[in-house]
Amino acid sequence: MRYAYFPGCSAASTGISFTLSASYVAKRIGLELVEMPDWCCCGTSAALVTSRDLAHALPARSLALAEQAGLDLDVVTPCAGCFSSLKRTVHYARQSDKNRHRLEEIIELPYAATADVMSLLEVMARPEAMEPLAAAITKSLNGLRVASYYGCALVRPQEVTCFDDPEDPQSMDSLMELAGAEPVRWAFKTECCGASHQISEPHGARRLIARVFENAAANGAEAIAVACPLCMLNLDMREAGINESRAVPFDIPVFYFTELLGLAMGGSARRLGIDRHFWPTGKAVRKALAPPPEPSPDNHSTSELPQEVTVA
Amino acid sequence: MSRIGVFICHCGSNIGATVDVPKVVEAARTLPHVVYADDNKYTCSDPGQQSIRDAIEEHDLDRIVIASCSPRMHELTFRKMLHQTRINPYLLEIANIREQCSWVHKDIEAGTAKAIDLVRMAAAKIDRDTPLYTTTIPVNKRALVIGGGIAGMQAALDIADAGYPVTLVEKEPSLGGKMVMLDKTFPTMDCSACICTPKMAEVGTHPRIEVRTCAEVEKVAGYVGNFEVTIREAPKHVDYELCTGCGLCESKCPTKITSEFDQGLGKRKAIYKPFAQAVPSKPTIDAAHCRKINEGKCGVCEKLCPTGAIRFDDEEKRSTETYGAIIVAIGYQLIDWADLYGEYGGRVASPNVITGLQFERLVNASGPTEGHIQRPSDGTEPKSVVIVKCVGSRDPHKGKAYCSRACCMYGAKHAHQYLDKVPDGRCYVFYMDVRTPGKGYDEFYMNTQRDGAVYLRGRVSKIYEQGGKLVCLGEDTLAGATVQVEADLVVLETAMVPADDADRLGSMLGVTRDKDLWLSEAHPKLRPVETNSGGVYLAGTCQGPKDIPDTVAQASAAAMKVCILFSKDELESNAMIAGSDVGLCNGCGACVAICPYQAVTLEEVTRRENSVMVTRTVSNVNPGLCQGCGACTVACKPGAMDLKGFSDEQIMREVEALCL
Amino acid sequence: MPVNEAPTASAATAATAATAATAFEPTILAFCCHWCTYSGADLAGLNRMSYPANVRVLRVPCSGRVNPQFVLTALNKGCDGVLVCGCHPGDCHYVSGNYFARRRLMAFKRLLEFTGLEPERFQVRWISGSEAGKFRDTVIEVCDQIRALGPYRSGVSDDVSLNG
Amino acid sequence: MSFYNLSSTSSGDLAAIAQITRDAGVNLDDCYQCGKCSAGCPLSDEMDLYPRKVIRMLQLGQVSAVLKSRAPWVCATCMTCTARCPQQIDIDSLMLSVRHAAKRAGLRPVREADIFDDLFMAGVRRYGKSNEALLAARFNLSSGHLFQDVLNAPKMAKRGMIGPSLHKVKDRAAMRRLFGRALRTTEGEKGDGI
Repeated sequence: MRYAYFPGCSAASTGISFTLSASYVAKRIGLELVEMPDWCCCGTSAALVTSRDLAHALPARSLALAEQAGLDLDVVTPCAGCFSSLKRTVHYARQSDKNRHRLEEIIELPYAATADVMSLLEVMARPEAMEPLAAAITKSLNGLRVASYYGCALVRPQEVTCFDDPEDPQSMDSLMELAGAEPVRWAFKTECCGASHQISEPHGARRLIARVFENAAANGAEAIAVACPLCMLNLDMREAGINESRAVPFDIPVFYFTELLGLAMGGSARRLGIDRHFWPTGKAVRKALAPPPEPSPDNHSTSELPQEVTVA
Repeated sequence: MSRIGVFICHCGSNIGATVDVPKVVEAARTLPHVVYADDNKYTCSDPGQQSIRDAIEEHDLDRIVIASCSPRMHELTFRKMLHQTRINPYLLEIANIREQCSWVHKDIEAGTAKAIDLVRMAAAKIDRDTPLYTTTIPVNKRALVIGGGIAGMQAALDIADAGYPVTLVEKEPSLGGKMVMLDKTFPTMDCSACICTPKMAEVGTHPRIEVRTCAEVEKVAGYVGNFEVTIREAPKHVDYELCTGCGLCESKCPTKITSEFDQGLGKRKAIYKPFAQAVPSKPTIDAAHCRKINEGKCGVCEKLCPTGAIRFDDEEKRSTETYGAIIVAIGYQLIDWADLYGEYGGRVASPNVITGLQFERLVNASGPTEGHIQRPSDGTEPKSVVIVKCVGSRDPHKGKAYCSRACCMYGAKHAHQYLDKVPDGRCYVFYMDVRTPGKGYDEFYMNTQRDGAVYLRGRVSKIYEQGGKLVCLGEDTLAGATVQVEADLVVLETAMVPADDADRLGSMLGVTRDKDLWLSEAHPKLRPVETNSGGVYLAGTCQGPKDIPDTVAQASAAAMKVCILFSKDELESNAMIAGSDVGLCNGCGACVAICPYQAVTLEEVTRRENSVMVTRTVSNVNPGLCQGCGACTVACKPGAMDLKGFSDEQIMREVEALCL
Repeated sequence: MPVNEAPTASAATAATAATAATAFEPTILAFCCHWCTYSGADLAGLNRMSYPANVRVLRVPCSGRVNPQFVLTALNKGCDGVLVCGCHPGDCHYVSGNYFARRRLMAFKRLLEFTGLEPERFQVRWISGSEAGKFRDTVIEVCDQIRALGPYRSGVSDDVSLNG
Repeated sequence: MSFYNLSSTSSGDLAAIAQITRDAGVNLDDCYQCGKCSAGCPLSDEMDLYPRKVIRMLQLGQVSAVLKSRAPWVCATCMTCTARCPQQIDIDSLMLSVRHAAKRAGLRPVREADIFDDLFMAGVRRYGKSNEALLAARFNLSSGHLFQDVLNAPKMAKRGMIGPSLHKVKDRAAMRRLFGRALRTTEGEKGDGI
């Protein structure tokens, strides 16, 4: 498993814990990530609202530089926003030669659009990664009830992302299950966190975060797992602020899914960057790492109508 | 040497005004083999026809060309006229000098030149015409009806009452179809079972109707009047000759299974009748769940049966019989919404999100809750219900582009029934448009609003469970506001889609399917129950979504068509059909592959060739099935296949005549 | 072009050709299926629509009945253009005849064009029984196209036969 | 309440609408106004025109009201509307095109959103990478929301999330050239698809 790696602008700053935990997990499962040469910002939604050409050109420059350097690998990026921008660019470039030439002209580089783009989540949920993951996971997370939060950019639009169900995706859930956590069935897996509107439009956007916590809490989540630094920042950093106006505060720590995988592999909270979170994680981490066995009561039966057999 | 007569019609001034008819007559007289040409004011009139008959006698004509209006207008008229002469009715060609000449060209010179060309083409073609004869096909006066829902039952009853025997094939263990699952029917609110079960009983006891349940049509061969149909009957594991239907077996069977009839909301046994009034009123064993059959244990039913009717070793039966006509009445199924609508919960949706058909079982007095409306999750009475229309309908993205036609009324009925049973309850109906054309339909809808149902114009975007409630997010586009309803129960009025069997059965019977796999009628306006396959008719929702009154009307119409067919002892076949020249045919089978009617088959013939007896495989055209399209003639490489009345030589002659 | 320059040879030829083209009236053969296009053509008459008299309709039961040989013969023997018209794909009275026609005639058309035939000279169109206007428009359009091309001098060899 | 004299729709209005829909790759006639987009939109509460109504107004030729609308600027491009639209209208793309058209017309109904995105892109143009702390600080200065999130800043610094150094690409001149060329072309001559 060898991929070109697009870290994204937050990798060394707000997304530092993602970087730490992802590299820990990657090393343990033999996932080799080669950082792309002189990559630039993907432009995210800010470029899109400025100009479609710009939104395609920025990722194209990074992808083309990798091609130029002979980095003949598919690209993986941890950030959902970067994934969305890069993937959209590849999709656009592959739609027609006209599109591709247009990009080449703007970035002044040849761009063949040969490499595919994947999110770190998608790569880790592939069978070839699931196998070493299963082998590397030495501790069970003790049935910690984890609500997997995918956000928008990983799953929409499906024609472009080509990844998981846009309403009820499962890949992160299956990783959590592999780590011994209990995936929570909930309804806000792919609802928007508000993205940069938390800065530019804070009044309306805060409600979006509250909705996510509310549904996670209503479904008994003890933790939320995310796969995007911006989702993380919006949920983790702003949970305290949301609670200020609530009679019953939320108490749900937010983790990168790689942090939880790392914990299940025996990584320390410090090494994984969990100590850098805003909302306290102690309770959840303690539950996850408590010595087994402590069978949790199965109060979460599937409601599929059973073909039961009863003996008279 | 043929002796051709040419008759040019003035059609009053219709042709005469822009075509110089005498000049055309002059030109016609110079054509090869034309021994007589004349004009006529109105050729189709009695005197006109008489003058043609006279000319035939007088000039010993053996074939005629009439230059007049379109053959689509009077070809049959003139063929009938030839019936009264010694000329074969197919030795007639019509040059269309009205619709396609005088009416569309203002210039007399150009119009006349064109008329002469058309006459020349017709004369060249008719020189190579041969007499054609229709054959007769015997009609087997037994009808097969596929599907035992209300459409199939109505059609079977009508045909049987007209005096013809009918076999009714139903794949479920009982007749009744979807209608018998319903509680009440709009707009009159008469109990569905009360009007449907008497029909079932009537069908079950009718001396001329043979009912086969747990049965499917496996193979169809033959053609109108003579279909060879193979029917497969799944094993029932109960000998119906001995069974008295006492029900002891069912009451003592220890295995409980989710009931299909109750749409997953109730239970049934492994030996069961789907519902109390089932016809036939005898149980079948569900082999997939029977413990005796699967594990060799139990056998309680066998021990208890007072007549010894249980047969664990029962096997499936096949029989092939001949029918003269087939009515397809296989109905519909509901779209699998859970697979399509993740935003409504999809596969992991709350059990309190149900379909309209499930609601019918909930509200039905003989249903799993004895007619008490209860939430499937906890059995409590819902105080707030949301009804969502157009789930899967009018949704080309996730479902079907079409409107399912019955759901507006169906949804209104559900709202009415809920408010009737739970007077303090609240009911919200999300709709896109309310479509209520039908007698008493709009009045019913307005009354539902007066009952207190709140109609919200908009599609629901998301349904999710939170705090024991189902949160529905929608927009009421009339208020221009997004709305949220916290409901206890959500009823999805899901789209009707064709039955699973529609595609297979359609291709077996040569009935085309539209893009959504509904079976296609022969003409959307004028032949609504016929199909492109002679002798095969459609009844009910297999042709497209419709409600019960329309279904019953269409079933009776289809039955009438069968009765018309059966009123004759023999059918006249099309004379202008394909035929293969055994001497030229190399048996390649290209014609077999291209024929849309399965009219061409390969068979072995033994015949003398160069004074040796040779056995070869050659193609053979069934005159009962061939519709005369001519596709096979073009596919035929050795040039053995030809179409009577439009033969290669005839068309070539026409082409050459034009190019002179 | 400078006014005092004498007309060039090519311009003179073009002028002659233009004169010839206006005088030239093409012969066009239209194979029309009985169920759709032929009734569409009848309807055009019923509505007293007007179109050039150059077209001669040859009625066939179905566009699937049209053998490429017929087209070759027509072009060889002096037609300037051939039109094949049938029901819209999916609407064939004989279920699938027009699909066969489409597949077969499109391949045939490419072959003809490969041999040098102008694409306008052989066209396949779908016209339903209710599309009288479309029939008229098609005839006008095809007629104009072929009139502009000039008479057809048979370039298709008699040896070309798809039927043996 | 509103009054629209539909007869006064100018050909200029229709041309503007045609350009917007062409840029967006949508056909307004597909919309039957079911409102599923608005109902699922997480930010519809903040919009003066719901996504559905944006389409409706464009259907009615009321382009100037649409260009002044906050809706496209409030849109977070989460694409829920597009994913659920029964008619497969790319509403998300339409919102973008309306926003582009408004910007071309010199309108910015939501000042903060415009400032934020412009500052973001200015940073990327200059450094090739986005520096979040710098961006947040500049946003507060430009927008006048001086104290927004300031309490979080020391916490972020403590967690190693923000630092004194800026990260940047090596070839900063190339970035400036890229921006120049990308913004030179108008939306009207874009490539296939979106």
